[in-house]
Amino acid sequence: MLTEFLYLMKAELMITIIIFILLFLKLGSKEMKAENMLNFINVLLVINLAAGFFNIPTGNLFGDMFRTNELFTLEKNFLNFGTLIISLQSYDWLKNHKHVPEFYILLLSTLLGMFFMISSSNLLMFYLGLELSTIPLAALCNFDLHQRRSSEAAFKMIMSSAFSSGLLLFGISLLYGSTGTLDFHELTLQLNDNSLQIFSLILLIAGFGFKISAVPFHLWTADVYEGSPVAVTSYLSVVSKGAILFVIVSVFYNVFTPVANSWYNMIFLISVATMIIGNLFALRQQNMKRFLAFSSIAQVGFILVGLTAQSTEGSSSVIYFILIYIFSNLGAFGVISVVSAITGKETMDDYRGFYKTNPLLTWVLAISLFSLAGIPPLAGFFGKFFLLFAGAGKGNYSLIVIAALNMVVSLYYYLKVIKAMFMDANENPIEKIHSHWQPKIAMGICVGGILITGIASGAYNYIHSLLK
Amino acid sequence: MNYSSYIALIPLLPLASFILLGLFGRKYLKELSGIIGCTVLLISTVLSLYAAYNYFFIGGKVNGVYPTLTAVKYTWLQFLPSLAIDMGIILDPISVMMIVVVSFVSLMVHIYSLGYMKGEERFGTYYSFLSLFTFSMLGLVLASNIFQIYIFWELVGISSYLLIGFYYDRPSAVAASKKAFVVTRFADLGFLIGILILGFQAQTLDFNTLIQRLTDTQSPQLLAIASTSFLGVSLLTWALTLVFVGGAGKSAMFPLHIWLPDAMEGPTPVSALIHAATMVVAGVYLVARLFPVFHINGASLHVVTWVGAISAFLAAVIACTQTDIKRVLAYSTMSQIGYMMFSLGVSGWGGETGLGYTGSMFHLFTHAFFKSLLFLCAGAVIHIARSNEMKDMGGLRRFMPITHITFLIACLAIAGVPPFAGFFSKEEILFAAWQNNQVIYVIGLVTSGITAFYMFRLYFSIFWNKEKELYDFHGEGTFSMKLPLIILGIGTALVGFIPFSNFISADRKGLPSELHLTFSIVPVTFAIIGIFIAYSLYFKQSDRAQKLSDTLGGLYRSTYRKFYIDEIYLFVTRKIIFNLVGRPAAWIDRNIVDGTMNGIAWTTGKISVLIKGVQSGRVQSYALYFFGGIVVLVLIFLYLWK
Amino acid sequence: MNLSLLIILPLLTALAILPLKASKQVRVVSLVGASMQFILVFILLYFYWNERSSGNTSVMLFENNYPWYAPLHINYHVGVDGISVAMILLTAFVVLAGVLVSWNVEKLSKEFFFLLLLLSLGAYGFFISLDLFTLFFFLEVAVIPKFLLIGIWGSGRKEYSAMKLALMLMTGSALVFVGLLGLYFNTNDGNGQHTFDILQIAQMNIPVSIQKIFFPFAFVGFGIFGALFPFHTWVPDGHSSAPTAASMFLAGISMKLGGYGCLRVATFLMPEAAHQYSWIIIVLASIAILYGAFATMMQTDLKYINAYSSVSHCGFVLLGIGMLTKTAITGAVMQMVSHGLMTALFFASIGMIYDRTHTRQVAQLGGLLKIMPFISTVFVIAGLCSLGLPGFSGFVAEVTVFMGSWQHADNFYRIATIIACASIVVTAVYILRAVGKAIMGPLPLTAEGSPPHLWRGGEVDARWNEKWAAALLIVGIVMIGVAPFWLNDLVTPGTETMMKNIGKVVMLK
Amino acid sequence: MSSVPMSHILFVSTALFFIGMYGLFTRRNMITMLMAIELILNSVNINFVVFNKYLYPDKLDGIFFTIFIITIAAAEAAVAIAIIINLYRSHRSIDVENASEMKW
Repeated sequence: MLTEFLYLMKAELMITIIIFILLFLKLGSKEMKAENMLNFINVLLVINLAAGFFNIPTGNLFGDMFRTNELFTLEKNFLNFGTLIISLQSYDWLKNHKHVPEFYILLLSTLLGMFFMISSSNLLMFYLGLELSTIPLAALCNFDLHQRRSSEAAFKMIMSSAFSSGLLLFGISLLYGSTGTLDFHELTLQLNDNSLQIFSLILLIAGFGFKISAVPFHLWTADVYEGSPVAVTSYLSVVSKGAILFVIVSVFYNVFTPVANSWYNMIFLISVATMIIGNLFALRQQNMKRFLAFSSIAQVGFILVGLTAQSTEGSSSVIYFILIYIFSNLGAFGVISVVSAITGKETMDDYRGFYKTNPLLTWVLAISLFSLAGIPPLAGFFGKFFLLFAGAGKGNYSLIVIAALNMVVSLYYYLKVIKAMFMDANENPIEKIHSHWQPKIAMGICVGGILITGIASGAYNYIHSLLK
Repeated sequence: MNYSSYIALIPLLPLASFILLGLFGRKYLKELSGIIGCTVLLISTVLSLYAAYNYFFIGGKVNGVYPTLTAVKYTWLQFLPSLAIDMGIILDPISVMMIVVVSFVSLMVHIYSLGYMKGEERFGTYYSFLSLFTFSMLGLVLASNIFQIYIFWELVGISSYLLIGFYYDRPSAVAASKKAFVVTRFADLGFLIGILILGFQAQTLDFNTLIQRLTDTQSPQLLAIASTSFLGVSLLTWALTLVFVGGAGKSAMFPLHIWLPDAMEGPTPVSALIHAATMVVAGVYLVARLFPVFHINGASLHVVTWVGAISAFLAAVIACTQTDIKRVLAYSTMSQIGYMMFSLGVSGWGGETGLGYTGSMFHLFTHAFFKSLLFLCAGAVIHIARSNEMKDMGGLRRFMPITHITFLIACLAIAGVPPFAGFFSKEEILFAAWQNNQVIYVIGLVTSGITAFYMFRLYFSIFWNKEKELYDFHGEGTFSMKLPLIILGIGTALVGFIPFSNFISADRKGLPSELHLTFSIVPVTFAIIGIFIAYSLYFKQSDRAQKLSDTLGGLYRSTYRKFYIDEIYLFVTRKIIFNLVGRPAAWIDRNIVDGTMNGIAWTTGKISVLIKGVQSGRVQSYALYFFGGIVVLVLIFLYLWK
Repeated sequence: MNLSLLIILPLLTALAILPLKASKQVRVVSLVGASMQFILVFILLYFYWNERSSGNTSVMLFENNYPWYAPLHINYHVGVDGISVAMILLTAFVVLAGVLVSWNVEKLSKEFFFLLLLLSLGAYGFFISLDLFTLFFFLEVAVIPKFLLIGIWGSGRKEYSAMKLALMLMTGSALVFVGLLGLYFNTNDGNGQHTFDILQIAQMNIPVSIQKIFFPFAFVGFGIFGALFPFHTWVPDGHSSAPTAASMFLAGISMKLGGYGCLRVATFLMPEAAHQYSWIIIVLASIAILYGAFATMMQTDLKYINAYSSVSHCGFVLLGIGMLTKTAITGAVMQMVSHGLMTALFFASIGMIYDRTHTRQVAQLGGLLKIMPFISTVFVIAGLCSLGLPGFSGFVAEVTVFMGSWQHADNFYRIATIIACASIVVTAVYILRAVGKAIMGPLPLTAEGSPPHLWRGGEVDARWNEKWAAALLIVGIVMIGVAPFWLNDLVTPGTETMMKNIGKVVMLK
Repeated sequence: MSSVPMSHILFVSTALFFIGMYGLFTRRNMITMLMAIELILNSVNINFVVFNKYLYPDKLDGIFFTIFIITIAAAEAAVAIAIIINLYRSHRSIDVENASEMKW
């Protein structure tokens, strides 16, 4: 029993252990230098990531409340990877910060919550994971303790998330009322598309939609992204969103199958709204973080198109896209985070003439943005192609047309950034940035990932084989 | 007789010269280019003459007719199994006659230019263009395929363009070259469509097959094309008329003639070659080439007749009032080509009725001599007088005797005074008209008189009239300029005695050559009257001419302004095409089509601004929208959907 | 002959210039790379002819087919037929000329050549693709480099134009994308599997109702690339703002991606729908031809003149495709090649003129023949080719389209053909206006009596690189113009394959 | 106790839910908003307990869920109040209207 427990919960235990190590470090009397601390933590995260690729467990625990398999492990690896990259990228920011261990403790707690959420097979377990992944995040948003905007962001985050989890819980309670079970397997058997269940499904979707910032549950996103420290913003937009999308895929595809028709229509509407609204808002943005917030909302719209496919291609395209999204978005956030940490500049106007002073960083940002826009040969192209491809498999081409046209709109604002960096003149450009090797490596990995993941078909084929 | 060994060299040699001079003429072969050009053309001319000798005398008639030989032929571009552009060389009486004319006149002009163009900065380029033109013109007359003729048709057009615009820094030359090309291009549009109709109806583009299929009354192609009609006119008429439009454009027939007078902006030898002797008769040649088909379609032949007659008369009238000597010659060219055209129009098929065809070709042949001679003389005159205007000339006979004599010969020829070349050909034409259509005959007759008048007006104004002194006179010209005048002068005097109708006739059988002396009395009288009037008005300096023009008043003015045809064209192009088509098109494109595209972008941006209030920054309203979203979903899925 | 070399070579060249520092090295390496492409393409042509003359009649030659995304039946499938070879040939010419013309780009030269090479990669890839996914992939590869090329190195309203071009082309590819997906999900290889393989789809009978839905997407999508009226408005702005080489690429190659796509994807794979919609295509193409020509007439900027004339000329491509006869389609392909070469030459000469005079306004120019005879001659030759003078490629292509169009006996088609024919007159007008004002006429003199604008002192006429570039393109133009039969022979087997699909519909009728 | 019908209790819980929501939408004090959210959570708690008790008395899922919700709500409140305190430091106010700097 114990060995099984240790084996199956390997990923979660690794995180827990790191959290504890950090707690002890914090409690230990000797103050470590921030640089050393960061390097140490990063090594731990690398080990954590590497461990995920060996001895992949399959099985379940706690009377089916927790289950794991190759796919879930892969998803957790993605999240581990994203966390590692963010950690590397925020090196410049954190090395001057007083509360490094706390940052990681909170961060890893949320990661732990996500892992549980992914592995959950029960609404209670799911709820616990969800809250564990949300509440520390709100605290993280406030991590620039003396910034007005940071507090405001944190406040908006906690209020909105509390509200949304209230609604989600209300939905779960109704679902419980109508089916009498919290277990996913039994739930599937009990669902029968009656009005109460549809109502609770709507509430559930709203709860999920809040976390992935789908329209109209997205309004917190931009403000929180803008106010939070860049590291947290990128974590929010990539890891946290990715985790919940993983959950959505497994829950919607495996549990809500009896009400597939209903959720298809809902997701359809939400997807259209999300793409359009996300794009329209992104058009006007000046702050890079806020801009990426809206762009990520639009991206979610595209992901939801893939979700509507209700086929193996659909789920694999969503998971595959998240991998690419991690690369692309973190590439972009990497640059923004470095620039913001060193110069404090965050608006698009500051980025004018960026290419003159920082050609390499510009290319990293450009490649990431092109990938987000879905330009070949970058990975984003493949990601988006497969999402819409899967969506088209369902046969509803109106959605595909809307999505394809939205891709054009999204291209406009990505190109606006490109234009600012490459073409516009600026009398007071961002000076030459000398960042540490850690962020550089992180960005290198992202760019490498963007360049390779699409051309080499291995990743997608692997994911597809897992889902079959 | 095997021609293929050398016949292709006739056009290809000038081509080679064009390429050589075009690539290296500007820098490396500057002085040599004239020699190269002349040499090459000399070979071509000799070959042409040899070919003509071979064709008419060695090969001769086969079964009583001159045969149509295809000396060279290879497929250039295959469209459909039955439709292909072939590059070939066709030999029949008219093409053989034409290569002789073209290469001979071209040789003369080449030689003349050695002196005339000496010292030009772009001497090499000039010769390369001349070679290009000669190549194209030879290609045109030898074409065995209707599309091939179109190809060379365009090529002569462009050579003409390049040569008219040779003095490219003169805006007037640039404008004239553009006008020439565009007007003929417009006509070529008709030609092209005509070709499309003919080619597809006959299921071939090859001249031989085409003519055969469209003249054989049993052939299904002819039945189809004659029975199909569009806007009440049979397709055959459409096709032939359109082809004729192409010919009319090149040959400066009314109303497409406006480019020809302006084309005189080019160097004078060029005018002699292109705009008098060779290119402008391409239209006549084209109609003659398709004459068997025209012959069976009376309607289109009527068009040819009337356009020719009107052009002949109109141009002659205008020529009387022009003061620029080259323009006078240009209008006279137009008038003479009008002769050739209506002569074809009134022609029948065989025997006496087919005299029009023979006459037309004969006139083409003689016209080439006397008109190029006139132009070359005019060139010499302009060289001396440094002006194109008659009023700057007078009494030049003392300074340039050779020019004077040759010019006189040419004037007599064009006026139709026996025994010069023009008399014979004109006589045949008028006789044909008399036989076929008396109205045309009268027009021709009057025109002939007017022709004599204005030519002698020109002659007297240049060489007699007032006695001008020339201060910086350096002699009449180089030998290279005089030689062509002499040769052409002799030619003009003698070529009329060639028994032309033996060789060239519509039915290819040949006609006995005979003079209708009694018939000739009337035309010759008209010519002499014309000459006499000119003599009385212009031989001595006087104000009689001025008085006469004052008396005529408005008639004179409108004639002087060429009946305002240029102005009408200008109005149509500038005002209507530019302002009513071009400008609106550009405007629509910028503002409506592009405006729509920009409008979409603008609207998107505007919407984006309009809805920004949703993101109010207040967390409570966020929650409200959140809740609102749920309400909407509930409404849709629990009430509307079910 | 491994076709992938065509992709690998530009890629390697592009990668090779990345570590270089001096712009001179960058140029030399790019030139070497482009020349190698050029040679490679001729080797391809040689092998192609060899195969064909040795009796290999398979539809595509040198096929390579590797699974790429196996679960989705996406393959990396390449192969060429005559049409592709012709387009590849065009690309090689334009790329080499483009590199030569850009010899003096000093600003960010590394990036410039990198993007140029990337563009050529996209074009090659597109033309050899036999899998719709690969095709689409390469189609989009070629979009963003254009944006950057125009936006960074361009002139005038460059950002606006670059953005407009990128967005409109992306809209095009978005529509194409929908069309491709629709096609894919309605294929059936007999085992219930879908496929992106062009050759396989061509063998299937896609239901007509499906074709009718997705043909417009594919055709209009590619049509935007190919300047289909009324989606052509990116052309004038994009071309006129682009730097010389980019204009050459844009008009010479990119617009051909559209035409090729319309042909290879839309028409070939959905023949029934093509027949249904052909009248719309013809109407739009006729409008584009004549209206483009008239709009050109009113332009005053040399680049705008050529850009609008491209709209008009590309109308012939679409007209040929819309006519759906073998000859017309052959003509369309020829027109693509011809227009590619000709317009590249045109832009090259305009670029050279602009380099020296710093103006493209026709009214400010004049008498250039006197001071830069070579460049002026090039300009005139390009112009003459544009107005369809025999001896140059434009004539051959246009005439082939006319012949193919006239094949339809119906009055509707005939009128469309006549409208198209009429454009040759208008073309002559605007070309000769430009030539007459800019090249001929007197040299506009400044108050001091010296020719204005010139900054290069003694060295006014073309330099060696420009001469080579121009000569290269002129050779291409003349090769087609004087001896079109080789191109015809090259293209015809390809069009015959197309006609097998397109023609069968006629038989059903 | 068991004589109270389920619908009555559900009515109470629903009312509580909407009262909470109303409070959240209208109160300007951040702490009050937090309390409103607690109301929502409590309504959910009631739901769970009632469903468990009335419909599925042989299981304990609902009850357990309630316990967890109570615990988490406490944690949430703690974090929220911490954030509000921090916000007060910089804004000198806990009026929600003042925390709307970032918008559009």
